[in-house]
Order: sequence, then C-alpha cells, then structure tokens
Amino acid sequence: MCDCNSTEKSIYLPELAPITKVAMMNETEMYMHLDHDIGHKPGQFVEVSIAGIGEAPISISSSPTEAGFDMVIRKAGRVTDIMHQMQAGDKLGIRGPFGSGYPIDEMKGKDLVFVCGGIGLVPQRSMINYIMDNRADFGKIAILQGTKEFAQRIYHDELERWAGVDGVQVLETIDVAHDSWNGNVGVVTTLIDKIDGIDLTKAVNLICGPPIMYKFVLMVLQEKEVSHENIFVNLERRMKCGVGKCGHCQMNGQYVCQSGPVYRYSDLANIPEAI
Amino acid sequence: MSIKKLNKDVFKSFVDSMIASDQSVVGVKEKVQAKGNKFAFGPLENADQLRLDYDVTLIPPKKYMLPQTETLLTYEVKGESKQHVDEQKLILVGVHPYDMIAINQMDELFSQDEYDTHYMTRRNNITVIACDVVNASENIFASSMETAVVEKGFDILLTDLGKGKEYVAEAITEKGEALLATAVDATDADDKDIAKRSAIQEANKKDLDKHTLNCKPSELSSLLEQAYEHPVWEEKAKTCFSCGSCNTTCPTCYCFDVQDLVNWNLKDGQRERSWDGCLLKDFANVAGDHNFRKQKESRFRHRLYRKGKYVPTKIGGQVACVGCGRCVGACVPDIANPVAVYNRLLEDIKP
Amino acid sequence: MSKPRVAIFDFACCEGCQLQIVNLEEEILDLIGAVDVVEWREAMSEQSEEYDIAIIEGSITRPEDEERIKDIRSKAKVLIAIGACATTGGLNKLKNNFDDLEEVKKCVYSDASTMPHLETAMTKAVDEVVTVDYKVHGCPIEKAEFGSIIRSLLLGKAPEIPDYPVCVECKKNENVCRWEYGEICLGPIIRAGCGAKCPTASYRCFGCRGYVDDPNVNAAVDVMDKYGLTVDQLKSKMVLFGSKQGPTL
Amino acid sequence: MSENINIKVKHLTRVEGHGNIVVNIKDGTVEKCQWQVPEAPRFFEAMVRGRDYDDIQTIVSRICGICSISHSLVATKAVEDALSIKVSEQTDDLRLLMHFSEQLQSHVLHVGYLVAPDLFSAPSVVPLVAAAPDAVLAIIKAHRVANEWSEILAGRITHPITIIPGGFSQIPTEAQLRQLQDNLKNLVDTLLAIVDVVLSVAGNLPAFERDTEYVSLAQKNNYAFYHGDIQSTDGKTMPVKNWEKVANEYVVEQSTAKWTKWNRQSYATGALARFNNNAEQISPLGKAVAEKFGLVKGCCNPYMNSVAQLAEAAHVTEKAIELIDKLLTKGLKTEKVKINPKPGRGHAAVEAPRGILFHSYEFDKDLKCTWGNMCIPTNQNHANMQLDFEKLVPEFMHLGEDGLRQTMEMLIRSYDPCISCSTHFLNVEFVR
Ligand SMILES: Cc1cc2nc3c(=O)[nH]c(=O)nc-3n(C[C@H](O)[C@H](O)[C@H](O)COP(=O)(O)OP(=O)(O)OC[C@H]3O[C@@H](n4cnc5c(N)ncnc54)[C@H](O)[C@@H]3O)c2cc1C
Ligand code: SF4
Ligand code: SF4
Ligand code: SF4
Repeated sequence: MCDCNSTEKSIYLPELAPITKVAMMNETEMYMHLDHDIGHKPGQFVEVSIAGIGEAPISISSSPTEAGFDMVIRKAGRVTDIMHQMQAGDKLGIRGPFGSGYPIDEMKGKDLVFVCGGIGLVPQRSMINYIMDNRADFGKIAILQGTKEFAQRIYHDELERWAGVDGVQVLETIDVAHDSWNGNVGVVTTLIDKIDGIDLTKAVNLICGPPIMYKFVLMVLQEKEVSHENIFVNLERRMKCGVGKCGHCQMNGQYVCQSGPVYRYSDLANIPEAI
Repeated sequence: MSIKKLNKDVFKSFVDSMIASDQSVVGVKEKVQAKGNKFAFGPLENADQLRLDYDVTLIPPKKYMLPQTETLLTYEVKGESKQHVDEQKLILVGVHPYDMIAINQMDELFSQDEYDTHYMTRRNNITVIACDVVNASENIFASSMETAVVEKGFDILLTDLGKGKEYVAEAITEKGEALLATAVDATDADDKDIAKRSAIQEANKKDLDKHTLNCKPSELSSLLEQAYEHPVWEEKAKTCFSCGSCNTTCPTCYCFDVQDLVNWNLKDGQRERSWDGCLLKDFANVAGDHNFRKQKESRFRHRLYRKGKYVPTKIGGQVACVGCGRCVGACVPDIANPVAVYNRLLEDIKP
Repeated sequence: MSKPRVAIFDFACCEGCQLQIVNLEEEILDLIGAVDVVEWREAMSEQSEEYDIAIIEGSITRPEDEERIKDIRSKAKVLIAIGACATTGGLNKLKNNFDDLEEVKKCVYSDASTMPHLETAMTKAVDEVVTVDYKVHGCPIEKAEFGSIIRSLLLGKAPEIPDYPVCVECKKNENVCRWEYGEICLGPIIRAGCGAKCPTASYRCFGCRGYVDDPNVNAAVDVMDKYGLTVDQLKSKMVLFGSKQGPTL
Repeated sequence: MSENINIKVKHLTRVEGHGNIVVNIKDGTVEKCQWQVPEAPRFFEAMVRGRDYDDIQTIVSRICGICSISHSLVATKAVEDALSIKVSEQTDDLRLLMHFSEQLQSHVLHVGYLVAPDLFSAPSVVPLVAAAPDAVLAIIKAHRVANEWSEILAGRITHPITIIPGGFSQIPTEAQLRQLQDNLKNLVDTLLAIVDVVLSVAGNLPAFERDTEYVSLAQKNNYAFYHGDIQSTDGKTMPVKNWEKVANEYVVEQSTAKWTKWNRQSYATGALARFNNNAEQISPLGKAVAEKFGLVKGCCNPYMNSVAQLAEAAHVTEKAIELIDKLLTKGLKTEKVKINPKPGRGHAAVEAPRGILFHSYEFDKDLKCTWGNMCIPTNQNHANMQLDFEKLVPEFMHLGEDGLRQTMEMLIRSYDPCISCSTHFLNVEFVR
C-alpha cells in the first residue's frame, strides 16, 4: 500500500480555465476554444466540469500542434446545456487529458482513411490537423464525412481547406437531400467506393460516429477485405470519473476512459460489448 | 512482531481502552432495531456491544473506506472547486478474512494507475483488527474461494480460541504493534496457543462451505472465456429485478455515481460520489437514450464476468468474489449466487 | 435576474405534500428567499394569475378540475407535480377499480346524485390531463428531495430523479430485508428517492412512489412461490398505490 | 353602514381544504348566509372495502396529511377492536406519546402559520418574517421539534409507518427518547414566548359568543386525547362503540361533507370542546397559559379555540416529558408482535387536534375489510359553523363588507377546519 500523504491532489479536482472563443456551428453544436495547454495527444478527451451542474467527457478537437485546445459541444443534457449558455471569458473546469489517443507512430508513412458520422468528425479533427501540420510524415488522406441533414454540417470551412491540400481528398454526404446541396446524398458508407487511389487494405482506417454507424461501416470494410488490424474505432460510453474507477464506461474488461476511446478493431475481437 | 494471548477480561479492557482513546472505534454489533439477529458495523460505546461471534454483517466494512455517499469536492457554483478529503482516524474491529481480502483488492484498485486520494486517505487512517470466523453464516462459501483465512492487510488479527474466553492477537504492522501494546495485561502466546489457532484456521478453510464451487477460483477466467453466449444468463436474469442488491451488499463492488448538489443560497455546494451498481437499468445509459447494457441478462452477466474475469486481470489474477454469501441472501428471486451460476456453466463447459 | 414566481395549487388529496413544504422549517425561509411565492391557498391569502412555476398537488377527479389544471398549465412555464396523487394518481385510484361511477353515485344518492357538487369521475394523475415537466414522487413527498429538485431547477439544471428500485437505498441503510420475514415488500419494483423510509422503519414498502420505468412484475409473481405466498396477496399489496397504472396484475 | 353586502369567498385561504363563504344582505336583511364545502369527494369508505386488515392504516392515513397520526391511531385501534387484538402498556404509552407530537405540531401550525396573520392583519406569515422575525423563528422551532418528535415515533413526519395492528414495527431507542425529552424541556420557553406574542394581539380576537354544545372525549383522571368516553357539555355521555348515535350524520345541499347533530341542532368539537369537558385535568403549564388569556371552562366564544390550542400545546409538552420518564424508568423492550386476529366489527375514537375522530370497521374470515365508517371532527363542526354564521352576520354587519368578511373568515379558521378530510365520507354504497 502506498503511503502517499493525504494532501496529494485529487484526481477528481478540475482546474479552471477561461473560454477564449465561442461560436455556434449550427443549431445544436457549439465551438469553443480554451487558451489552456494540457499537453494532449490527438484522440484524447477531457472531463469538463461546471461546479453545481456536473461533468461531461468531451473530445479534444484540435491538434496538439496548436496552442490551447478546441471542443465542439452538442446540446444533450445538463452540462452541455449550460455550456451552450457560456461566452468567452466564462470559466470551465477541466480534468485531463484522458484516454490513449491515436497510435500516431504506426500511422506514419501510411495512407489514412477517416470515416466520420456527424460530430464523429470532432475528435478525428484533432488527428487530421496534426497530419496537416506534419504532412510529410503521412501518406494519402481520405476524409469521409456523413451528416444527417444539411443544416447540421460542421467544420465545412475546414473540410474545404483540407480538400485543397495536396494528397488529401474530402468526400461529403448528407442523409436527406436539400435544395442548397448538390453533393452526394446517402449514408456515409456510400462514399467508401468513391475513394480515389487508396488501397483500403493497406491504409489505416479510422471510424468515429454514432453507435449505430459502426456496424455498417465495418460491414463494408469487411467486404473490402480490410484486415481488422488496420481499422481503428473511436467509441463513446457513459463516463463519470474518466480515470478508470467508476465502472460506467466499462465494456467487458476494458475501461474506455483508459484504454480507449480509440481502439484497434482487432483488439476488440474479445470485446463483444464494443460495437 | 508479537503474538499475544488475551483472556476475556484483558480483551474487554483492551477494547474499552481503545474506545476511551481519542480514536473512533467501530465494530460489529447486533442490530438493535431488527427483529432477527443480524449484524452491522457501527460505533462502539463499550466492549460489551462488540460481537466477534457474528456470522456476517448486512453490508461489508467497505463503507468506512468508500462510504455510501461522500463529498469529493466543495465548490462555488460555476466557479472554483476545492477537494474534500476525510482524515478521521478510525479503529475497525472484527473484519472477517474474506472482507479483509476484499479490502486488500480495493486498496490495489484505488491506488493503481490513478491514485484515489479520497479512498486511500480514509484507508490509511484506519487501523484494522481482523478476526477469524467463529460462526459460519448461512451462505458463506469462503472455503471455495480460498478466502477463509487472511495473511495481510490488517494490523492485528484476532482468533477466538473458544467462546470468547481467550483470544490470540497477532500484530503485523507498526500500527498494530503499538495498539496491541496497550493491552498491558496480555501475555505472550505460546506454541500451544498458536497451534490451536492454526487448527481453527485449517478448519475454516474446509468448513466455510455452504456452497461449493466445482472448480478452482483460478479456473473461472478460462471458464468464462467460453461462456459468453451460454443460456444461463437469460435463464437466471428472467427473474432479475435489476434492484442492485447484489452490488450494494458486495464487498468487492466499487462502482460509483457522481452528482453535484447545491445549497439553498444557490452559490455553493458539493460534488458527491455514491455507490452505484452495474445491475441497475441506467448504469450504461448515454445521451440519446442509448443503453449499452439494455438487456437484464447483459447486466447480470457483466457482474459475474467482473467477479470472475475482468477485475482479476487488474489485480494479478485474484478472483473478485470473496465468498461472503451476502448477495445470495440479498437477492429476493434467489438468482445472484455466483457459485450456482458458475457451477451451471461447469456442467456444460470445461475450463 | 428577478426571482421566479411560484404558485402552489391543490386538487383532490390530503394536503400532506404541501405540509412537507411547510416542514422545510427553517429552510422555508431560504425557499422564500430564492423564489417569490405568489399563491399558496393553504398558507397565504394572496392570489395571483402570474407565475413561472406551478406546483401541483392532488389528483384530477372532476371535469371542473380538468378545466382548472389546463388553465394553470397555460399560464405556467414549468409545471411540477408533487406527491403520489398528482404524479401517479396514487391512492385515489383505488376508486377506479369500481367499474361504473355513475351507477355507483345513483345507487348511493338516488335523486341527489345529479347534484353538481357530487360530481366525480375516474381519478387521473396530472400528466393524464396536461404535460408535466417534473415529478416529485412519494406519499408524502420527501422534503429533502423536494428541496434538492427545486434548487436544481433554480440553477437551470434538470433534476436527477432516480429510476432504480427502493432496494438500493434500503441496502445502503443496512436494513434486514422484509422478505426475510415473509412480508411482501414492493421495494424491488418501486422507484427510489425516499431513502427507503419504510423498510428502514421495519415496514414493507407499499409502493407510494410508483413503479420504476421498467418493473419486472413477472419476477415478483415468480417469487411468490418461493416465499410461500400467493399472487392474490401480491395483487392486494400492489393495488394500494398501483391501481390502474403501470403494470397491472 | 352598508345596507347591501355581497360576500363570495371562493376557496377560503389558510385552511386545509376548500370551503366557500356566501353572504347576501339586502337593505339590511340577511337573504343568504352560507358555509359551503365544494371539496372533491374521495370515497375512503368505499376504498377500504376488500382491503387487508393490515393495509387499513396505510389507506386512511391519507385522509388527512395534517392529522395523519390521529387517523392512523384511531384506525389501528378500531382494527384491533374488530379483530380482538390486545396491545401492551408500552405500545399504548408510545402511541400516546406519538399522538401528543401531532397535537403540538398541528396546534403550532394552526396558531402560528394560519391564525397569527389574522391577528397581525397580515395576509400570510411571509410578511411577518420581516415584521416579527423572533416570533416566526419561535414558531418554526416549535413546529420542527414537534415534527422531529413525530418522526422518532412514527418513522416519518406525515403518514406514519411504524403503527401496526398489535404494536409497532419499530420503536425508538432509549437514547432517542432521552434526546427528545431534552428537546421538549428546551421547548417550554419557546412555547411561552409564542404565547406572549399571541397574547399581545389577543385583543383582535372578536368578542362573539353563542351558547354551544361541546363534545369531546373525557376521562376521570386525564385530559382525554387517546382514551375515554364521549361526553357533551350538556351532561350526556356515550361509550365510543355507540358513536354513530352521537354523530347522527346527514347530507345537506351546500356541502360535499356530511353534517352532524346530537343533543341540539349542532355541536362543536376541538380544543375548546376538550377544554370545556376536561379543564380540571389540564397540566399546570396548560392551566397557566389558559389563565393568561382568561380562558375558563364554559367558554362559548369559538375564536377562543386558538387559545385552547395554545394551552394544549403546553399541556402535551409537559405531559410528554413525564411520559418519557415513565417509559425510561421501566426500560424499553423490543416486543415481537404476535397476534391471533378474529373476524368482527370494531370501533374507536381519538381526539385529533381538530376534535373527536371516529372510525369503525368490519372484517370477514379472510380478514378483508367488508365495511368501514369514519366521522371526522370537521364534519362535526360544519353545522355549528353555519349556526355561528347565522348569529354572527347580523351582529357584525356594521363592520361593512370587508370587516364582515374578515370576521367570518377568522371564524372558520378558528375552528381549524380540515375540510378535505371532512368530505371523504359520503355514505356511498358501491356496487361492483
Ligand atoms: C470519450 C467521449 C467523448 C465525447 N466527446 C464529445 C464531444 O466532443 N462533444 C459532445 O457534445 N459530446 C461528447 N461526448 C458525449 C457527451 O459526453 C454526452 O453527451 C454527455 O452525456 C453530455 O453530458 P450532459 O451533462 O450534458 O448530459 P446528461 O445530463 O448527462 O444527459 C445526457 C443523457 O444521458 C443520459 N443520462 C445521463 N445521466 C443519466 C442518469 N443519471 N440516468 C439516466 N440517464 C442518464 C440520458 O439519456 C440523458 O438524456 C463524448 C463522450 C465520450 C464518452
Ligand atoms: S441478481 Fe438479484 S440482487 Fe442482483 S439485481 Fe437481480 S434481483 Fe437484484
Ligand atoms: S426490504 Fe424491500 S426495499 Fe429493502 S431490500 Fe428488501 S425488498 Fe428491497
Ligand atoms: S419505502 Fe416505499 S412506501 Fe415507503 S416511502 Fe419509500 S416508496 Fe413510499
């Protein structure tokens, strides 16, 4: 037993950091920037705390190559409702970063395919922008983004910017047709066949979206004989503590807050609760 | 360190002097209000209240390290938070071996990876006096789980050599040694006493066996490896109330919920954690009302996998069911007994 | 920000839940400090048509009550039902087990049964007539739970109302289970939040807070044999606060 | 002086339940003057039928949130009478102790929260928080102590859970009783402070008298709350089992609650009735309080009911301190409830804070209830309120509309009516 003294800092104690920028991205999603460096890796998340309201796990959306960090907040409940009322200058409690993040080293030199559904793009963006800032280290990039409705699209400026980068292709679709939209209509899986010049079986495929999306994307990748080693999924779970104690995020033997939320699909073979 | 012998009177005055000291003393008492003779840990006012011949307590002594509800932080609403750590010193008297082993497991879980100072501070401030079992409870199966005797974690181990007339007390820590030294009239235990103690412990290893697991606990992990789709989960969970009593009475369950409370001034409040249970319907519910363990059987299975497989991988292979039998008695539809489930699996599967 | 205006209204009930608000004792001064109570017939003479939060006690048992509750709903931004009578219909729904109230009335009052003041209808919970935003369960409500729900709302946060059974709180209180005495305790299918008051006082839970969202009533039926009890006995306990709502046996 | 007055108070405030006052005066002649009860009927007498004997208390406790202890106690006594169940002396004493707690709680609530605003010409207790903070805090404290007292014995404040046929599901510990006794000793000064505050504005109690029959329980050596026979100030007594011959309930048009009469057209029950029948037995402190206000046996001013309540508040506090001494001296025993219920019919009465309360039940061989009848104090007061009104209106109409209305409202409040419970007992015969 460790005899550390009791004045040790609590793992549940958040640190206050001011919000420096907010912007509504659409009706339900809010962008936030905090000038607060937490030394994260792409794919990690923080626990956002508002004293009196509660905590919520929120992905870090920006690359560690930029100062501070970005979040995108969907209005879904107690904490996120209040976050939506906040403005630049207001303070948020932050714990973290938590989680394992993306396996950057092994992605180096490879072609990468990002399959994103809705705000699944949010955590993926932390990796995408890291790649943009270290472009030479990575191969070709395909970014597939599917959104339910036109009005719910997020980060469209950025999708455009990425599309202009050498060796990067951005494919976008929406589920329901819309007058102002002349791009692809249909679910995100319909984009997979449109990827140009990337051998999916050799690429690293990274998936993040609503729980239901994984099954379908994985089915298509299965047909394309992509090995499970080359697929990474980013999973959501209920979380209370973020530090592997409270038990809520557990799927079979894994604590998502510690060993996830990014998993190599082949590592989930014995984790039937994962997908 | 020393092994002493305390006769009844010496033992009584030893307990009374602890009570008279500046430390709080909690021990096993007969529950006054209940109609049956059930037992519970509670503050001792005098040595006579202490019942070391108890069978099992209603809930385990983990409530002193991980209280039903505790404050983690105090805060200004939407502002600064301060950590709240309870530093009260406590002597905990009468912890049975299986409960001690559960505490040892929890110590490991709360200190590994991220150190939980709230749990660990409480833990480090507790002096534990463990005691060997004298009366087997109705559902105990410590023999099967290899938890009938305990070797570490406590400060002093007491063994009743017969009807509370004589005790052997062994201190294994500095804290324990210092405390035992306050029993000034205690004599050194001789070889005969120690032999008697061994006989009692050996007997317990065999006799705390109201249910018998048909394999070694170490084999559970590989048994469960093959049991995920077994029909037993649905068979049993059909009558599960999702009441979580199997969690709330379990000495090795430690999942918790966290909630923020606010005072009437609406300006300050506290963040509290309280016991949760993986059998409760909403345990794995997330926004959008998506429930990752929606089916009763998946929650029922999760608990038995946690005990037999998941937690063991975190704590060096030890099985996280210590055979106290509490869940067996607590489950109204009588489906929670881990031995019954594991044995049912063993009928069909070879570990 | 000005203080929210709160109005408290009662329908058919024992007014015990309003009493729990009075029973906040010293805390009621805090409550008065945090909100403007603009109408509360039992405690004050002032009345108001303008309020933000309407707190409703009691069941809806007459056509005229339906009109009144609809009117209240149209004026309130937030409507909170307090107590079993309002949240589930509670004990008042025992009456609904009689098949035909008109006939019952005729047979009782004969000529007088058409007198308007004797009008009665099947008991309804408030949410059977209008939308209810939040429910404070119990018969009576627990003043501590009521206080924390109100404070939560004042902070702009949806209150956490348990959807797990009474057993959770009962076990935390270290009670001996009533089933061990062969009593039919409804704890496993009833919503917690009361702190398991009854089993803690060595009395079986009789279900005043209503069922959890997904009660396993079939399990309760299965269990009866094991305890040497009959399903009729179970029914007779479930009917007290559980008539004509949730799972009926 | 106004010749035409029209008063229509819909849903009188600061009373438990819904009541209306209607007065029409034309050219100085009273054309209409009514106390109406429009409360929604709840049919408890029907709801107990078919239920288990051990669920009766749970059901009928919900008749009234404020006097739930009285309803629970009287129902349990009636069930025990019906099923030939005897209880121990300890059970009896503990129940009496619980019963006292409700008297204190209810009286403090009534005088402090509901009547005091009238005496201070305030619409509610809220403005008094600023005007007389000490008095309000004293009232809150007395109310809290009374509630904590109930909770120790009844398991919770409202709707008791520990009272079971034959005894208790759980009794308090000796430590709890000792603590309670200390609290009650400390409470005496607080109560006297409240008494002084009320005394300072007692001049605002209207001087109105009407020769009235007062009915309550009475006992030789006790100020009767829990045991005793029914007694009238007209000199008649009646054993409890014949209570229906006292109440003689009947239905009137203006009310969903039934009315009652015994020896005259109406009678009154409540604290003043108890005082008028038991004044000799009140405790020294209770007596001192009564004397301060000049309350003496035979008082026929209904407004003095609040004063009688204050005297009783002092009485129960003093008596409870004694009773705890008795219980502690004997030592508390955990008694297992062992009963052997036999079917039958039974009756009981207790004094609820607002007056005498009757319950009767019958059970069949399966111990299911086949019949129930209850008569609550407010029912017994409705007719008397109406007769008071008829004398009061001509006497006080010189006050004009506002003054008259205020005087009439105060009259109803002084009875401490429990209107919602009074409407639960329309004599309905349900056919399945
Ligand atoms: C690793 C990770 C990263 C995430 N990243 C983001 C992100 O970048 N942006 C984003 O917007 N969201 C993100 N989320 C999701 C976000 O954490 C949830 O939406 C979270 O619930 C919001 O918290 P809240 O307090 O606003 O909602 P809550 O008030 O917790 O309620 C949300 C919903 O959760 C359920 N729920 C919560 N508590 C209970 C309870 N006690 N009982 C029953 N049901 C309950 C209900 O279905 C409720 O509707 C992430 C989640 C994870 C795990
Ligand atoms: S297994 Fe038994 S104790 Fe556990 S949740 Fe189910 S019914 Fe309750
Ligand atoms: S007494 Fe009732 S509430 Fe408590 S554990 Fe048993 S069944 Fe559940
Ligand atoms: S234990 Fe049951 S009956 Fe008692 S208060 Fe709680 S929900 Fe109501």
